Amino acid sequence: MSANEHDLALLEAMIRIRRFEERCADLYKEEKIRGFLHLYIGEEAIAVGVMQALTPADAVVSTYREHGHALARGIDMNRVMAEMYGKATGTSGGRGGSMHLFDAPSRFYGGTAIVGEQLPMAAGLALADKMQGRPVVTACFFGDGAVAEGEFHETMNLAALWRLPVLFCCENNRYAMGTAIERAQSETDLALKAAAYRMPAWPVDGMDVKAVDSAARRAAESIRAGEGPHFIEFRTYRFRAHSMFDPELYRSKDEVEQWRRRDPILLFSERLRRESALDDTALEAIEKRVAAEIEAAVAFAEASEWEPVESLTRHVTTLAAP
Amino acid sequence: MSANEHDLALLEAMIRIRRFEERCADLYKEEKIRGFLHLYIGEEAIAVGVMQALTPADAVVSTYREHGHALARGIDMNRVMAEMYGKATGTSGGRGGSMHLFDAPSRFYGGTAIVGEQLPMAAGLALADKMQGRPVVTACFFGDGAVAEGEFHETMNLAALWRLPVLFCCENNRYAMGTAIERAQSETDLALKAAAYRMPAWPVDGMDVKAVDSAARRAAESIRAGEGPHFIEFRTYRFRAHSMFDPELYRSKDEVEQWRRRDPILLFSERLRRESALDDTALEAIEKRVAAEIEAAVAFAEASEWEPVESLTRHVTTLAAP
Amino acid sequence: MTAVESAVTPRVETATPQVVAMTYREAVREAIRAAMRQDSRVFLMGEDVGRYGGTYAVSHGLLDEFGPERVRDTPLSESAFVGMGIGAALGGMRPIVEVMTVNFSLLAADQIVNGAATMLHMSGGQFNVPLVIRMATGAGRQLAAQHSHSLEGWYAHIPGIRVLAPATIEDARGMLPSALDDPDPVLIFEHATLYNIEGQLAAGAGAVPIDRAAVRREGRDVSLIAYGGMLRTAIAAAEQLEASGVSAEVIDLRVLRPLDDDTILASVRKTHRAVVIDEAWRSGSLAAEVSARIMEGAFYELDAPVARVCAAEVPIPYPRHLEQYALPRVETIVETVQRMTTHAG
Amino acid sequence: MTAVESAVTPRVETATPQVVAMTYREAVREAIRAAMRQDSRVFLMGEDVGRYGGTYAVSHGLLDEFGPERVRDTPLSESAFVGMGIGAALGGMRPIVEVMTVNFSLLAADQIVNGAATMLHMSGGQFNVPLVIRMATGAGRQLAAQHSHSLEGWYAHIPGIRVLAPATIEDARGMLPSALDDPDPVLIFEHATLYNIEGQLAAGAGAVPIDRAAVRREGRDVSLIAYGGMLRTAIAAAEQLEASGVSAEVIDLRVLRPLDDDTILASVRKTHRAVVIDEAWRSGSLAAEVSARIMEGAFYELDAPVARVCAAEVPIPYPRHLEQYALPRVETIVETVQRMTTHAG
Ligand SMILES: Cc1ncc(C[n+]2csc(CCOP(=O)(O)OP(=O)(O)O)c2C)c(N)n1
Ligand SMILES: Cc1ncc(C[n+]2csc(CCOP(=O)(O)OP(=O)(O)O)c2C)c(N)n1
Ligand SMILES: [Mg+2]
Ligand SMILES: [Mg+2]
Repeated sequence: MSANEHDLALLEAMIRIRRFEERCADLYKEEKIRGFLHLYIGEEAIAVGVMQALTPADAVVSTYREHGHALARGIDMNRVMAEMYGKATGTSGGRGGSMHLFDAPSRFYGGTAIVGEQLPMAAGLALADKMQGRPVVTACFFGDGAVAEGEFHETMNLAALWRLPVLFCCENNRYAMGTAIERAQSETDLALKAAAYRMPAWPVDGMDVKAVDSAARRAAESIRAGEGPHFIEFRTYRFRAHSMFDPELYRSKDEVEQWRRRDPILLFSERLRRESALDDTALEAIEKRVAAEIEAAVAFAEASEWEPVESLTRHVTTLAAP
Repeated sequence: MSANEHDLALLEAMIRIRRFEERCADLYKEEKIRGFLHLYIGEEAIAVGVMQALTPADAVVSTYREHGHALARGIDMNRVMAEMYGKATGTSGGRGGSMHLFDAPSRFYGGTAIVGEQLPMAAGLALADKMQGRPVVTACFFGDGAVAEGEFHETMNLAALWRLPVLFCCENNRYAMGTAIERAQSETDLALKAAAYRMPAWPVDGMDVKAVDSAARRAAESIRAGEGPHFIEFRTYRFRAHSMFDPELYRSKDEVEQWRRRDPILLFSERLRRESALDDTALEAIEKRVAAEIEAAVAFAEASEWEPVESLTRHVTTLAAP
Repeated sequence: MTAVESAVTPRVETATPQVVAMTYREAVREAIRAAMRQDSRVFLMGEDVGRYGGTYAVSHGLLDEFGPERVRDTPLSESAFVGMGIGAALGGMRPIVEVMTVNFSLLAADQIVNGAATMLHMSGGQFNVPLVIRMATGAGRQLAAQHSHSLEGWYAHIPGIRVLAPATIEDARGMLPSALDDPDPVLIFEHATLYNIEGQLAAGAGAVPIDRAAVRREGRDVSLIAYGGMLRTAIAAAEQLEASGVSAEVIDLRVLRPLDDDTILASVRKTHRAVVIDEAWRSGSLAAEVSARIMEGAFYELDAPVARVCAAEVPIPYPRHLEQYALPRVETIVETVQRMTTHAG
Repeated sequence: MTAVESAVTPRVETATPQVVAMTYREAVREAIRAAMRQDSRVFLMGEDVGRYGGTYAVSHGLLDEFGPERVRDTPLSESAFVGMGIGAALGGMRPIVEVMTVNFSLLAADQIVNGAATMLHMSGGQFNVPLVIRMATGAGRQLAAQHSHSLEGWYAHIPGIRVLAPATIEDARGMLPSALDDPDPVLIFEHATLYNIEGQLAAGAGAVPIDRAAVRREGRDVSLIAYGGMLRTAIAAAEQLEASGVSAEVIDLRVLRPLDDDTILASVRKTHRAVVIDEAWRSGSLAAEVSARIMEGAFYELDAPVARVCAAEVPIPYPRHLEQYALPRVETIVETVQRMTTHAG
């Protein structure tokens, strides 16, 4: 596809995630989606940019804030929406919900709700690939808050020590729930922290999808070339509350406004307009396609069946339940 | 005391620990001491040097390889030996044994057998001192192996973030049981790792008691002055097996021999002889005093009573046992 | 994952001059506030207890009143801040450590089990650890497999710690001060579905005993034994049973370690039948321990085998219908009792 | 903390052509070696499994045979290398992760409970985790409070994992291959005092079933139910009882999750009496679960209440006399049985 087509694809991918989650927020208020719902709004450039560097053979590991990663990875929106509802047709048969999207065909390993727990698993996936001689990358997403957990430390050390093919994607949105990074980290330059494990590490503007795209490609190439793990700190911001319950007492409306000016979708569409690679008709076309897909996804989720209570204990173990 | 007297005191303190543990090794073979026994032989300069920087008000936290720290802290050798036996007169009433020496009067908080577990506790002791405005230091001893644990990472970050008065004393003897540091750490320069948490950190020759002494004083002063935690990597070597069961398959006799040439007691006594601050009679006097104290300690332990089985459940809780 | 259902400050609509209406959340907050006002050694430490106002809004307002030195937001470092609670307690403070939920306490399990619980005994009685750890527990809010554990039974297995489960407004208000007075580590499990319940509290209400179970409802035919989030379910079942002519006594364990055998056995000696209700998975649940103790202490008094109503042995699923089906329900308890009582022949 | 009681390579003094004498340690080693020879996806990972030869010398010699890629020494990072085992299993390998002892598994509890155990269900059946985790467990070696836990009962509470406790040479040799064939996570608890026991093993011995308990000794008057390190104690008690005219049946649970109710209940229906022996602390022990299941499944068959002989509720002390006094003893079992059997009026 041409450079221009590629750019438009990036833009559409971001808009698709944005509109999907805006709809999810409404569905939450309608009580169609329950439990926790963590919106990725403002951070879309990271998921979209990083996925450009991955092949279908690569693996993806994420957090509870993973709708963007799932959609950018190419998981059918119908099944993602059905999972948000908890329907049997969802990515996880409805058992996981918003925080636990899984998809074997695209090697999407979830969807973890314990901060930092996914890091060792990602390193293990990479170890398996390495031991079996597969030249693939495991992309592991986590937040700035996870960096304080012991598992971050243990995993960074082991990944570097064993030169495992992991791309550590730190989504630094400056807050862990209500705790600003300055109150959580003695060293707030997270790339510097990562470098202390002797792995290539650098910060990237997470609001610039092109910068994310090229940084991820550079890292992935080097990882495939056997250079071991790489760490990228994507500097970004969460526009919405941490979850649907968060009263946001810990940050000012003003700070949020400042960051909204750096909205990755806004920045990139303006840029494309400047390069006259985008005009209103093109944008409308994108919005129309996205809206239609979301409508279809909601309809699919609504029409889908619930898992019958009789099958509650299915999948506790592969063989007969204990 | 004069500089010369101080030096002789340092030498005697090291010899005292060395001979005590040599006797413990014999007592282990005689099955007077059971369970695990981890000898500090070769690392005495660290415990002796660091304790010079501490006042009685300061706190000490250690590992299962803590006999040297306990003796250097000034805990009565009789009670230490009785604890090795498991007698009721021991530092921990016999319940702890070799790995769990405790002493409230000297603020000696053990004696932990879970690698890394003591680090958060040390930071907590320092937090309590800081919140209560006590200008004291908590010295926390741990090995190179502990640096790989998540608790190291979490504690270093919190101690630096909250500027807690902790002196982190890393005893890098190059092995965690049979695992050489090169096989455990992607970055083997541990002071560099510590510096990544934004705290003063530097390596010191752990075989040179004077170097340890002055480094610890420097760090302790700065901590008391409110400069927050400091980290010192003491480079040393374990002359004996990890524990009494270790066949030492993982290192060459030759490597051990090389290091024995840097025996801290040997190096320091030679130096004192060169400075003609030490002669045979002085050395004999030291050995005699030490031998007498050890004899007395063994006699004390032998003569001491066992805790009666009736009191098994004492000290499970302070109030009535559950 | 977090839920500030409401960040309101305590409403003190005085029902009668002596009584105050408040939520469970407010009762816990009042307990913390009162303790911090009374004793300068008490401080609160945990994730988002400060600026955020507490994941469940329990500590809302405390940062403003006591400042960041005594209401300490921590990084995501469960093992470290729990261990620091141990150290701070040893250093003369009276820390209240909030572990956001029991699900995350697994990351601090070593500090609790190998650290806090062993210190006093290992040190031959020299070092007691006056540490209080609070955590939210339980399922019922569609938070799925990793956020719905009821592991208080695990901790009740460990000698050296006391384990509490406040199920009422009185206990939410009164257990904390008693825990702070305990020279040894105390774990307090607050069921997340209880924070919004409202109740009346005597104006001057304070510390309550933390060594006894409580009879929440008198009955003759069967003893329903529950704790925490399941107490309401047990009471609801008792009310339904009443209608069908079965008089059920309801025991609130309150203290999960050490268990109060006397109250449990006295009730069973009276009713001769017992059903233990536990939101945890059946195998290895605290309900098993209660059943075993009744076996050992009142076997010859039993007219029927002690029954357990526990959660299905499955990681808690997200959809409401599956989650509710997995948890103990009033119907299940009622059916179980009817099967065992003569009334329901 | 570590114990290489002996680092010898397997002695194969053929007693009869068909039978080989070996220690429990050698049986586990042979199981690992055979699995690694058969299946290139199998590898061993843990602290000091390689150069050191294994803390208990179990893996001695395997590094030389299979090299550092398949016998991987890890740093002290329990949470990370257990979690990496999960990932490696998802990635198509068959990892055997050795957690040196159950005491250290507390640092990896989150990975086991929230990770390995939930993955299959949370993913709607997409991702099973064929991971085997081995750990040494138990007391009896004067290692004091932090190195003497018996927490296998904790893990037996968790849906989604299988928990095994080999107590014999056959099971030490045969449970591992079956565990590796299990598509889901399996925890194997090897009691540290068993490594040196010697026994005869059929030359071609291999995989054994991992779903049933075993009757180790037939009896009429009472069922002694034990597992792991306590099996020998139960058998010794049974032999003493024989002398005093009491015929005791001994059940080896073998599989702690899922428990084999049929074998347990069949024995109790025959003997009408049961004593459950468990090295863990009494409150919340697996023994409580067994007692509760007998209550539920064979109440009307019981001539006496099921009794438990467990460890005293105290952090295990260092001195031999106190440690032994804290653990279940033959005398205690015998007295308990005598109190409950008609024979001892
Ligand atoms: C181990 C653990 N501790 C606490 C929580 C509660 N919690 C959920 S998300 C979160 C903040 C995580 O922040 P970060 O890693 O920066 O990711 P973000 O939410 O900003 O994307 C917290 C504290 C949890 N889920 N797991
Ligand atoms: C959490 C934990 N894992 C494993 C062990 C077993 N173990 C005891 S000491 C040790 C090595 C520790 O090495 P290091 O920290 O360098 O201290 P050293 O023994 O060299 O003084 C190990 C692996 C333990 N006690 N705790
Ligand atoms: Mg964040
Ligand atoms: Mg070392």
